[in-house]
Amino acid sequence: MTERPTVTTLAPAVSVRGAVVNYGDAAVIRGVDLEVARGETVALLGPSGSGKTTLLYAIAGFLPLVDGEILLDGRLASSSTSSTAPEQRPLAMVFQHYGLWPHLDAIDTVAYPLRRAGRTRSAARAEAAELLDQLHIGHLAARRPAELSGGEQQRVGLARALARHPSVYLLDEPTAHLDTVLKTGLQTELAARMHADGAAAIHATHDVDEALAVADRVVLLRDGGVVQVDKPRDVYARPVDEWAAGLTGPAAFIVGSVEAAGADGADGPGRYLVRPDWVRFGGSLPATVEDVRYRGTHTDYRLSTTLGPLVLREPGPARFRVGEQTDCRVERVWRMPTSR
Amino acid sequence: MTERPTVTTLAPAVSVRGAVVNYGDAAVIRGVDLEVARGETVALLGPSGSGKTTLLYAIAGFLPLVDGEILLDGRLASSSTSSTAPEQRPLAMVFQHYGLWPHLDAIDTVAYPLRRAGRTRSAARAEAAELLDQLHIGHLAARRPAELSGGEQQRVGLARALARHPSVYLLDEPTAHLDTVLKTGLQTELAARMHADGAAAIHATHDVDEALAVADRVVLLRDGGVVQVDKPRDVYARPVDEWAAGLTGPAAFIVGSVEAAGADGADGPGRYLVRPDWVRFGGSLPATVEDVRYRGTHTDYRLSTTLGPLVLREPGPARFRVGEQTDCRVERVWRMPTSR
Amino acid sequence: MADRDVLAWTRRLLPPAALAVAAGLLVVVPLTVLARTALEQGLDVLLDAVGAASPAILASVWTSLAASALALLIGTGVAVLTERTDVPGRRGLRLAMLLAFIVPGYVAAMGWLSAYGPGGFLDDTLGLAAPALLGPLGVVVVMGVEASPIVYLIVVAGLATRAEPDLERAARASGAGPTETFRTITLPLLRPVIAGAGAIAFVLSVTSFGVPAVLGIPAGFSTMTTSIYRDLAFSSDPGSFASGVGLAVVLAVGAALLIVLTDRLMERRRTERSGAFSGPSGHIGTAPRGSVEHADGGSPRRWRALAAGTVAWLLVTLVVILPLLGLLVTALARAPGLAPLPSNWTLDNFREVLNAHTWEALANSVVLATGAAIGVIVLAGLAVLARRGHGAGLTGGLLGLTFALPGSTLAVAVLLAYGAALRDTLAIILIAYLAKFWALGYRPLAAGLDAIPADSYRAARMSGAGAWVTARTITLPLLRPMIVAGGLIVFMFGIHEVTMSSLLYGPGSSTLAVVVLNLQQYGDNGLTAALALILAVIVAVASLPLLGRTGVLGRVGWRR
Amino acid sequence: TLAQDASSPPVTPVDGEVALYTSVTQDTIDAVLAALSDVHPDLHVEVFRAPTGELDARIATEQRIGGVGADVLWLTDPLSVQRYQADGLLAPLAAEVAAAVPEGFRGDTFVGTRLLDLVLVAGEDVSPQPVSWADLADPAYAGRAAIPDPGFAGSALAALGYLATADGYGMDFYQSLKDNGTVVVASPVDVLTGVAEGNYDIGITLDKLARDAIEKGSPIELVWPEPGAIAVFSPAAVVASSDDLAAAQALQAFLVSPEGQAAIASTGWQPVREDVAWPATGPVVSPDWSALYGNQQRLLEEYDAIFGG
Ligand SMILES: Nc1ncnc2c1ncn2[C@@H]1O[C@H](COP(=O)(O)OP(=O)(O)OP(=O)(O)O)[C@@H](O)[C@H]1O
Ligand SMILES: Nc1ncnc2c1ncn2[C@@H]1O[C@H](COP(=O)(O)OP(=O)(O)OP(=O)(O)O)[C@@H](O)[C@H]1O
Ligand SMILES: [Mg+2]
Ligand SMILES: [Mg+2]
Repeated sequence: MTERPTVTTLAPAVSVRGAVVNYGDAAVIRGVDLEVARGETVALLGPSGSGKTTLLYAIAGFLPLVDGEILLDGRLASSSTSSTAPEQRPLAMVFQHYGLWPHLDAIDTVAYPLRRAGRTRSAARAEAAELLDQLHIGHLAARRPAELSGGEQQRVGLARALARHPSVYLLDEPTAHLDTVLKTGLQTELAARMHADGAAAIHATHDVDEALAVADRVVLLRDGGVVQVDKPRDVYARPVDEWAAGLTGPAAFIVGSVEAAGADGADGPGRYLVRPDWVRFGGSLPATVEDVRYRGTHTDYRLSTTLGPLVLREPGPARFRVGEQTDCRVERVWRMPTSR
Repeated sequence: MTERPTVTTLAPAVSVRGAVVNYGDAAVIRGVDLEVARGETVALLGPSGSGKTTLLYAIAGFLPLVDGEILLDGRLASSSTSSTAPEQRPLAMVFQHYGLWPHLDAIDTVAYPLRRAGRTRSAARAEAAELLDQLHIGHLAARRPAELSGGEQQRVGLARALARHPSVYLLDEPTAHLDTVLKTGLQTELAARMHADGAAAIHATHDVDEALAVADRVVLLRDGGVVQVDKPRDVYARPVDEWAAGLTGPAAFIVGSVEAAGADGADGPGRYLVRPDWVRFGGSLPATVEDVRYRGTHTDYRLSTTLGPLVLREPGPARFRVGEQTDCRVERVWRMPTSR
Repeated sequence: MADRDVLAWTRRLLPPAALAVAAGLLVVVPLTVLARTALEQGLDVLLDAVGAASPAILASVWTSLAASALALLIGTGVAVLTERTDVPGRRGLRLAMLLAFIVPGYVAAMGWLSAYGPGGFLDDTLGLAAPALLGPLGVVVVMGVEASPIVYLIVVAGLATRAEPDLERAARASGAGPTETFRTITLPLLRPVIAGAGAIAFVLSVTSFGVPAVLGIPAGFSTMTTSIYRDLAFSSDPGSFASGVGLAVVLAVGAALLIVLTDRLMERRRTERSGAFSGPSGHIGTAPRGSVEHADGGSPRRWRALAAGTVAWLLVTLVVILPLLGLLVTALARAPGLAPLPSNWTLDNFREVLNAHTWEALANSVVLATGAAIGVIVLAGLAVLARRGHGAGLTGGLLGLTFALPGSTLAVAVLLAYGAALRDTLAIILIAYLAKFWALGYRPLAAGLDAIPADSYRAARMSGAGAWVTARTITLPLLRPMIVAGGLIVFMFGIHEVTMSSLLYGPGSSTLAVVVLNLQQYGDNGLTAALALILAVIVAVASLPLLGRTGVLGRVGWRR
Repeated sequence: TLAQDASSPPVTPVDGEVALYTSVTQDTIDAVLAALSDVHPDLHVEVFRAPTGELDARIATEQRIGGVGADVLWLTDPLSVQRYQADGLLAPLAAEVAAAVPEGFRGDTFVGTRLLDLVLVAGEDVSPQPVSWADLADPAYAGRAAIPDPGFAGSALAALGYLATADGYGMDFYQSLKDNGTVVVASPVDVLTGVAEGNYDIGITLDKLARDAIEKGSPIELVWPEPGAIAVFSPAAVVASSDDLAAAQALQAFLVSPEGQAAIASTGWQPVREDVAWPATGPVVSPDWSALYGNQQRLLEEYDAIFGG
């Protein structure tokens, strides 16, 4: 599904090499390598406190590198001794807490980067108005941040970033306060821009579904270090360790040999990951239903089997009750790599 | 799944009757009725700008009612002429933007409500430390908000609310910046409290999955008015109108008679909702795959059929490609009510 | 239960009641008495007096407007340099601003004269003199420089409370350079603070007597204050006292109206912070302060900083250091008119100044200034908190009234109101100080409120804190930089206040400024200069610990 | 014309508490009080010293709140004291006190204690040196003469009072000063400093100031102008409502006693008594103080009309 324009001859939009960032004496980013090609969206997926915001700030030039370097469009932007001013970097950023200016109303906020780019006041405001409309807040153009709801504020912050037409978007949990409809709309708009301008995006999020949905590649961040870089489906299906498996979705582990279960990916004795959608009802494995959780579009069952506890996910409402006996089969497994 | 202690003889924890709240001259909450029983969690689900925060502020006593009244534990708290001071209401609140105090470190922040309740400084700090530990930020106790990541700040805000042991929790998008693991942990903790103290919660969110997962009942809010109040599964499966259907999950609509498809819920000609998990591959309905979106645990297919376009959701990675011909069946439908 | 109710009620009602009582005693009563005195001769006489004084009023207004504009320029400029940039010598700049503060207006004017005046030491040594110093230009410049430290302190505190690094980062990420970010984001956010500082600078200039007396009169340029003095001092007319008072009241009312007007304007333009306090702390858009010069890249930035630093130092040298040097030369000179050569220098002036009298007066001054600083902060805190309710404009206006009264008139008012019981005591001087300086504490505090998002209060209420507990535990701590700035300003004013104490003191309650004044009349500029310098050294030494890397107020801010 | 000889009979010591409101210079007060303790060891004096303007305001205020707190007033010039006299604030002068000083230096309720002599001062190397008041208008000093502001300093008002009515001067003289580019500064101190620093060639200042500066080496000359220095006497008066009239009168009497006068002279001010040692200076002239009182406003207005105050 990735739609990367062929820009391989060009330098990557972003390349981060061995970046180290400290707060005080504590290293918060510890030697991160990251490359983002033009037109590519990379999701930065990590739990709270893993360093997503810090890494984005370093790329934007707000925080100095203690070691390593950051190149933007092939040119050195940050190293441990030099740094290009943030405004001279080809970036736009959506801040986790929006970073809205209390004294400017929505339209002037969005017009701000346009004015800085030399647009006249009226031209800037006209374009800003369009962007606000696109995010369904055109009618709030004259409001200041204190008069807007959380999601409305976030959209103003988004519109401001879109207004800059940069070559790289740094998006720090840009949809945390948006509903599904708005989220989808935004993703579409961003995809269009990547396509049209060859812009790249780094999209920081703690939400697996979002990461898997938006990204061409996913970077897993843990305690300031990169744990895994992969395509969304591989991040989900082929995690490098248990922590990565847990972060990217519900996970059950079985130890031993699962050849007998006849699952795809079984390969001798070892430790196996089983995702809930890899287990189906019906089959030869007797199972007792331990817990049932209805989650709207799907139901999660916790089963106890001879292989160990498993989780099974199925669309639709619950079909079994707690305590019921039934059978299931494991269709697929992933053998966890042994070292790391 | 709801585990409501039997407290039916007691007054509801919260009852909002015909509440109207204005910003300036504009009514933002327009006659909302809402009842929350002790031990119950109600999700306030609405898109950005629908008035969730405003309604919570009114319940907390921060905004005056123009009309209607609010009762807490059966006692009048707000009416258009009187209002109990916020600190005298049996409430705790998690603020959408945390409302942290920049001059207090995490532990003093969480100890604050305990101190106000008369606890000694050391007792308050001991309990606060425990709460921080519980939210995995015990090691950040001495940090001030500016030194914490977004999710860490949100957890401090949460811990402060938990510290108050109120009879009603007002939670304004309390997990917007938390990863799945933390989210689940929090939900467990809150459920335990509801159970132990008979506390109630109003949980504002724009995230359908979260609403369906946490709530005993879901209130759909739109432009400051209540559109539907129902159990999670009914909100999903039996929406009162198209807007509600769209808000609560992916929706496809077919018009006409679907008896022939043999689906549950078919009942003569009309407008029918089809959820993606109500459609399965295999069956008698020929379908062309128009689009495939892999989303980690599941794949969404957009199909074109003789009944109209449908969406099908299935666990696991994609099995079909765009353009492929296949068959499907509609297992269930919901006939949209004609009037409202 | 009933006891607890009573207790709760008392606690809830005590602060507003205290505020009302204080406002009544410090503002309403003295003003009422004054108004009665002013109308002794009837309204016609008063109106005639106002009519006759109108050219002087006009002169006062325009010089004060110009002076406060200058003060805003200097104060804000230096504040930004010392707090938001890496210019070399920031500590020195901070110290210089404090020094400019401690020298009372009339002494400063003297210093300017002996530095730049014809026959000043620059004239003697380099042949440079600025004859325009005598006249409106000099009055404006020296009054402006005099008021700039106050603006400086308030803006520094404003920068500390308004530290929202993400806002400036967002501007940089939108393509604005540091200067443009400052102009479009930082400055507008400080607008309420700057307006508050401007109001103070304006009123100080309007009520300034020393500077126009020393620099205006020789050029035949008189302002409101000097002409009131003329009317009062040399009139055989028994009504002249009343009309002098009347003029002063008119002046005060005018200034207060101006303040209320700006308040109104500001009220509409409130820029309350919304949402979370966002972004990691640290130097905005650049490296955290103290680390390697980073994010703005190597040399251009360094050059810019160097250039800005040079300009700032040049300015400070011109407006602070040279006048102080002028004072030093005056203090050292054996007699006026001698060439500034070591052979003509003596320490006699210093020796004479440091007598037992001075020490006693210094002790009194310190006690009064400390009392005033603490009292004003308490009162200002009360007023600011009450402001969140109703009558915001009223409070600001009322406090503006007593602030804008010339010191001598306010002293007369306090003496009229409380003299029967309290005359000749330190207490009556303290009352006058509180009445006069209340606004000095109130303005910065009120301006600081803007930087606090409403959710901060709401979160406290939701945690079980009542309104006043919220004030104590949340609002006031968040205003800490403003509190320190306000307290410092009041303290400094208390130390060198002249007019009120010279009218109100009695046996054992003379203040340092009274001693200075007593030396000065017919006396000796040398002695005055020596005393002012000693004062400056004391203040400089005492404030050294405040000058660290984090800045005067940085360390009391809530950002680490 | 002086009645007393220098060795007056010893005074009986008086004890009591006296509040003295004064605007004379601090060192003079200090010297007088030191001498007082030799004569009246138990007469305690509490001093409130303030510049003329503030002192006036304080007295006016205290009159409105039930009485002036002072027992004795000792002021710089004999203007406001006449208003207090008119208000009935002051006790009549005791005969022996009145007798101690020459006629021109006292009133019904107040007595002069010292003289501030207004003189001319000129730069050391200014030539020609001036000789009379009229030389202020000499074109030789065009733009280089300085006078103190009569609206600001009491002594300057005295000069105006004298010159405005003296033969051959009058307001026309002030007009000619103006035409000659004469500079008005705030006070005699400023005149002195300005001349010493070479900003002005000549100016009106106080005798004592000039002498002090010359003694310390200032490059100036003191000129005793013709027809004489303009003398301003500093009046002392007893407040009628005093609790301790005897003590108050004792203090007033001491100020004009030989001991008191000697103390005053020791601080450089000319004593009013002619029997107290004082270096031969020159003749003094005085304005008609009682005529001046009541006319100040008009005089200042006329002055302002010329100098545009
Ligand atoms: N100013 C600071 N001083 C010290 N430590 C800090 C500071 N700011 C952040 N940290 C720490 O650095 C780590 C990374 O923070 P960062 O904000 O990058 O996390 P994040 O991945 O964005 O998390 P979240 O999803 O919660 O926003 C956190 O553990 C945080 O506590
Ligand atoms: N101070 C204000 N003045 C005027 N209108 C306001 C003000 N605050 C909020 N509103 C408007 O009221 C409506 C409801 O706002 P509210 O904050 O309750 O929305 P919400 O449901 O919490 O949205 P979100 O999910 O985006 O936080 C919004 O349309 C918002 O623009
Ligand atoms: Mg973050
Ligand atoms: Mg909200």
